[in-house]
Amino acid sequence: MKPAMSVEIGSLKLRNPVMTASGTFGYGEEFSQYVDLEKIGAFVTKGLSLKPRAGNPTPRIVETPGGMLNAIGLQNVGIDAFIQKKVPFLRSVNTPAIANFFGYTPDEYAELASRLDAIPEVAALEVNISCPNVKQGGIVFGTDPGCAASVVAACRAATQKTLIVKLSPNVTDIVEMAQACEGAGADALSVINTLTGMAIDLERRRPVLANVTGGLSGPAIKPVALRMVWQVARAVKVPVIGIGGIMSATDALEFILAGATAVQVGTASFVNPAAAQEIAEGMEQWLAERGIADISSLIGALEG
Amino acid sequence: MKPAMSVEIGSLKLRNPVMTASGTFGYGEEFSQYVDLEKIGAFVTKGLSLKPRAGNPTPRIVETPGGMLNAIGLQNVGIDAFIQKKVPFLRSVNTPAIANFFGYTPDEYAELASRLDAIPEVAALEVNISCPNVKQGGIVFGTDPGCAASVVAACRAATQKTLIVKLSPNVTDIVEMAQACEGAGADALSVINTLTGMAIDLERRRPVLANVTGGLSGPAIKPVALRMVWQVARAVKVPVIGIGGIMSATDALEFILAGATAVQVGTASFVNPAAAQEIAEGMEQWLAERGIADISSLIGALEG
Amino acid sequence: MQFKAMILDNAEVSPGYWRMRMTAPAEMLAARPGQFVMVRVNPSIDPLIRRPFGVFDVGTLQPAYTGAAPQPYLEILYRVVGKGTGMLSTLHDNDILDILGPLGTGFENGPAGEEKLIVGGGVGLAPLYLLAKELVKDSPVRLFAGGRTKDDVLCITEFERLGVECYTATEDGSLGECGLVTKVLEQRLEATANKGQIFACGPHGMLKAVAVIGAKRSVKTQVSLEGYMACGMGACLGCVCQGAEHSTENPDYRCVCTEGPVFEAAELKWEGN
Amino acid sequence: MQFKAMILDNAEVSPGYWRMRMTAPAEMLAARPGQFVMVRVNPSIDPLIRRPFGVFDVGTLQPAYTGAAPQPYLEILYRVVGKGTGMLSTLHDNDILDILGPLGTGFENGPAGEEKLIVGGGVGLAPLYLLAKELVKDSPVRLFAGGRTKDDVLCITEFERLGVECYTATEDGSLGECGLVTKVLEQRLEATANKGQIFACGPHGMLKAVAVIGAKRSVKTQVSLEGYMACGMGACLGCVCQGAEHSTENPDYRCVCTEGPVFEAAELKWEGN
Ligand SMILES: Cc1cc2nc3c(=O)[nH]c(=O)nc-3n(C[C@H](O)[C@H](O)[C@H](O)COP(=O)(O)OP(=O)(O)OC[C@H]3O[C@@H](n4cnc5c(N)ncnc54)[C@H](O)[C@@H]3O)c2cc1C
Ligand SMILES: Cc1cc2nc3c(=O)[nH]c(=O)nc-3n(C[C@H](O)[C@H](O)[C@H](O)COP(=O)(O)OP(=O)(O)OC[C@H]3O[C@@H](n4cnc5c(N)ncnc54)[C@H](O)[C@@H]3O)c2cc1C
Ligand SMILES: Cc1cc2nc3c(=O)[nH]c(=O)nc-3n(C[C@H](O)[C@H](O)[C@H](O)COP(=O)(O)O)c2cc1C
Ligand SMILES: Cc1cc2nc3c(=O)[nH]c(=O)nc-3n(C[C@H](O)[C@H](O)[C@H](O)COP(=O)(O)O)c2cc1C
Ligand code: FES
Ligand code: FES
Repeated sequence: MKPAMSVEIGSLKLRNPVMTASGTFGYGEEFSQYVDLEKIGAFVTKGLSLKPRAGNPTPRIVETPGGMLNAIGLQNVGIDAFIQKKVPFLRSVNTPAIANFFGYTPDEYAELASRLDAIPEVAALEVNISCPNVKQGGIVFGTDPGCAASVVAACRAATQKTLIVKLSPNVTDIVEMAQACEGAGADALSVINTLTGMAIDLERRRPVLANVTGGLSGPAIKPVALRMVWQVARAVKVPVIGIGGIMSATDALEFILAGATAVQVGTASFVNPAAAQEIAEGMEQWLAERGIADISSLIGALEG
Repeated sequence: MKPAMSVEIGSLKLRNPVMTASGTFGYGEEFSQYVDLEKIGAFVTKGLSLKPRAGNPTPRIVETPGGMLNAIGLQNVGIDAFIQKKVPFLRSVNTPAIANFFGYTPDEYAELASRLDAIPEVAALEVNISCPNVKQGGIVFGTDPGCAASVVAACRAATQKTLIVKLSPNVTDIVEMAQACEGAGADALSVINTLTGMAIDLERRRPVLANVTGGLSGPAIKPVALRMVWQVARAVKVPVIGIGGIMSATDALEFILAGATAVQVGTASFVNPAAAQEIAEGMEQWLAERGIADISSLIGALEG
Repeated sequence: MQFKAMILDNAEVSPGYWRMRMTAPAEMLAARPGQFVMVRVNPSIDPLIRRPFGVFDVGTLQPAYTGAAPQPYLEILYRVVGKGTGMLSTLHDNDILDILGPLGTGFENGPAGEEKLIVGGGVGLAPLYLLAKELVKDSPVRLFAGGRTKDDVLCITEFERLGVECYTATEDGSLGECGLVTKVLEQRLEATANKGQIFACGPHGMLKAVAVIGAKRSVKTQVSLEGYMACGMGACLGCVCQGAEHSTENPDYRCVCTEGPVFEAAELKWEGN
Repeated sequence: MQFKAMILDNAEVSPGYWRMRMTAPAEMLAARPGQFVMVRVNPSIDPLIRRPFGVFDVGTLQPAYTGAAPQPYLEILYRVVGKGTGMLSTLHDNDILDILGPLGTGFENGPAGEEKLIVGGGVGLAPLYLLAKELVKDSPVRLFAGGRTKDDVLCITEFERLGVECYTATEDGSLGECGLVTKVLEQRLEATANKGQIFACGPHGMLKAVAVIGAKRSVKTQVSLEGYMACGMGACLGCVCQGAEHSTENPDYRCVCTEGPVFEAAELKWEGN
């Protein structure tokens, strides 16, 4: 018996709960040689902005114990080039593409949301709110519930599509953030983005990253991510997408038990480009071996 | 030429900047077979409370990628048994012992501070403010600047000894917490305590830890710790003690460059009980090989 | 004691069970039966925490004819259950391990001449071989070895070579009695009118059954426990178990790594655990 | 392509430099000189990220007499600089690696008959051997190999066997000319009135010097760059370098892993880098 693997995130139906995380899977095409895109639930594009962005100087990446830091600086082609150069590929694939995007003012966020709303190939929107709010002195949208709510409300007004909000873990109270975003109209929450970290080159007496600090991802952050998914899933009604250090089907299923309806695979795709597909297949096999008929029965099924 | 390795934390003089972290080195005696205690700067006791505490049910510990979670629940012998059974050993060792302690109300904190103040063998006090404030509905002292300041002020009034405050990393703004504690009279800040995390046993569909969540320590958290030490050291005048995932002399020196005056070695002592001593020796050797005369010249010497 | 050990031999002795011999300092020869070592599987951070293993055997290699120096050695018997033990099984001769030990409090031998009943389940036999080696010096020793299938019943030949009388039981009946080894133990106690004392190591369920048997029949019973260990030396407080009088109000936690791993069964709380 | 490779040979060819041969699928034989592979050193998370290595050689083993099937292989030449390369050097024959490749854009051969000047510094020689193998088919090839000491000048015999004329230079004078290999390159260009084209791989300082020489003398110059790579396929944007016209206002970042690692030197920005 093949277990039922499909899940729903807002109005978006996924054939299985495994997506790839923004910034770790290019625009989908880069991985098509290694992954059968039709074996995963969805993929999320690199974060888009209104104008193309060059990103930070190098070094932008460094390995850390059980993880990596990145300070890419949100380099991306911008919404126009995205439409011209990347959307045609999205059209050719029978898998939903989710556009991740960010701005520096609520207005920019709203404008992007409405432009993405108009692209039929974009199945859903994921708002990255881990960006500095240039209007409010650079405080990060994603660390203040009020700022976050204003961004989400602005996007909500601009799109009918499923609106996913991606939360930053660099906060005292992730539940408060989650509730603010849910209240402002988010259809789903992605938990978590990267933890802010730093690496130092001792001999050169300098930060390794040109940007000094960067975002920590990979297996190292899994316990923190799992805890936050568990906290958020118990506190909101909208579906939660679990992200952070997922390397295997077991990891992914742990997030589902903690309350995630779907998961995103990030750094793992660098370590093993076939990771997302292997995880989706591994999850299905795990259910089949145990005679579990439907993945939905595992969502939030943690006991104790 | 032997480099000068001594540093000062408040009125406490350390022969070198390497201490062991609370809860990872027992009361010192446990490790005396593996470490020459006179080769390290200081050691910090397991967190003490007024009454003995039994701690949490098991499992209390689980390995995670590049780290471990613990939910010991602050099991400790209590201040009376500490004085009776553990202090005699402290007296026999020519290395400063720092008493780590915690309470559930500011009054409890103050009472402990004054009792520890009276023990000559206790060289300095380290306040753990990562505990729920029972009076204020369980919000953790260490995540609210006002609560933290009240605890620190209460302790400050109760002791003349060097008062170190150990900060929780589970906050949006560690700098704000650091400044609140400095303002309330802290002589030094220990950065960081553990990140809150969780692990799940998939087959049993239960949290691995009986306590559900636990504190993440070990190499996995090093990038976050280094970032926070760097942020705090730039924002306060008091010395900072760097903690988090330090496994080697290189790691320790990175924290010093980031602005730490001293470091604490935690989880590493489990992996290698001689870690603290080997790190202290390795740091000295590193300086000697490069002709650096004084470790002090490296404190906060990060360029760029 | 912390030392570097060079692997002398690492072989699968039964499907999934491996026996590893490694060099050790002469001090290791003083290890007491029931003590354990903490093994750092490799110098990387994966796995990070050491893994605990009972001392299966210690001894000294006497190289014949070559004139080489005698070499004290340590043996562990381990079951591949996860990452750390999986990696151990891929190590080659001459690879180096970092070892801490001997740690913990081992078995008390008990009076000479008295019958000694050793009960082991699966890899729980590991610390019992050194015990048997010592007990046979002055007492009649019987081994009750159980497992799920015959593959889980280990090293019987070695015990027999010591002069131990061996009883085996498997849940699937593929070796010895069909069923639990505790049944065979009870039969022996029945036959001898509860003479002797019991030494047990194995899965928690088996230890609990043995504890109940010991209590019911007033036979002194020592059990070797497991606990999730980070340090092995009483510092992390991760490994604790509950004393007999433990309650939420009057907690009584014992360190498995220092006060144990061997405890008198009567000291411990068994209900609900 | 992602594949599992079995190590056939792993040997230190000069102090600190290792050459590893491993099995590969037949598709690997189509690797272009200058392309690279991403190696997962082991299945654990330490190290986590794959490590990039140039394709040193590919070929097919023809087992003599045994009747065994021909075995395509891949070779890399690596220098032990840290954790990942350190672990690689401890691997044994028959150990398994997970490989991604061939990746990136390699060298363009240039017109037949024209003189080809290959410049390599230290382990920078790695991707140049396969290049030389291809270039010698239709062109005269000269190699300029530099290093700090003679230990850093690798595999000259192999290049000579291809019929490449080799020039060497070391900073300490322990082999060949004393000084930088770029000096020897300039002498050759001087002698031939700037004929031919340049292919270079090595430390950034050397590449910069070669780029300057190429520009000054209007000699077409291709360089193979390094960059910190997490994915090797254009997704992480970690590895980028700056195009010639790059500025903070008009940024022009290129992906070393897909647009490179081989670039025309003139396309890139060299000042201040
Ligand atoms: C005192 C003592 C003596 C032991 N003696 C033996 C022996 O002689 N032979 C043998 O095969 N096994 C023995 N064990 C069990 C052995 O330690 C575990 O099987 C081993 O640690 C599993 O490691 P892993 O990485 O393969 O498994 P993992 O994949 O890490 O975990 C599998 C399970 O092993 C257990 N485990 C993992 N790490 C530890 C740890 N640090 N401490 C305790 N348990 C852990 C956990 O219950 C976990 O669920 C002993 C355990 C203790 C406490
Ligand atoms: C396209 C390309 C081809 C290369 N070809 C070769 C080759 O043929 N032979 C050879 O010996 N070396 C080659 N290198 C360099 C090689 O990748 C590094 O020496 C190796 O990754 C170091 O790994 P480590 O774990 O030993 O070092 P670490 O201790 O991890 O780091 C030491 C230094 O190595 C570099 N490094 C580490 N990880 C990476 C990474 N993922 N990507 C890029 N650089 C990294 C960093 O600059 C770091 O400071 C190549 C690099 C690139 C980008
Ligand atoms: C190189 C890199 C680039 C990333 N870029 C983005 C981005 O553009 N937008 C975003 O929301 N998250 C971005 N992320 C965060 C990931 O989507 C994901 O939340 C994070 O890496 C944690 O998951 P992981 O541990 O599985 O990698 C990026 C992560 C990495 C490693
Ligand atoms: C088992 C364990 C017990 C701990 N107990 C305490 C404690 O009682 N008080 C305290 O302030 N910190 C405690 N800590 C936190 C450590 O002192 C240290 O801040 C943390 O482990 C991070 O450092 P590390 O990564 O080097 O381990 C404990 C940590 C561990 C692993
Ligand atoms: S293992 Fe650390 S206290 Fe027992
Ligand atoms: S290595 Fe990831 S984009 Fe080049």
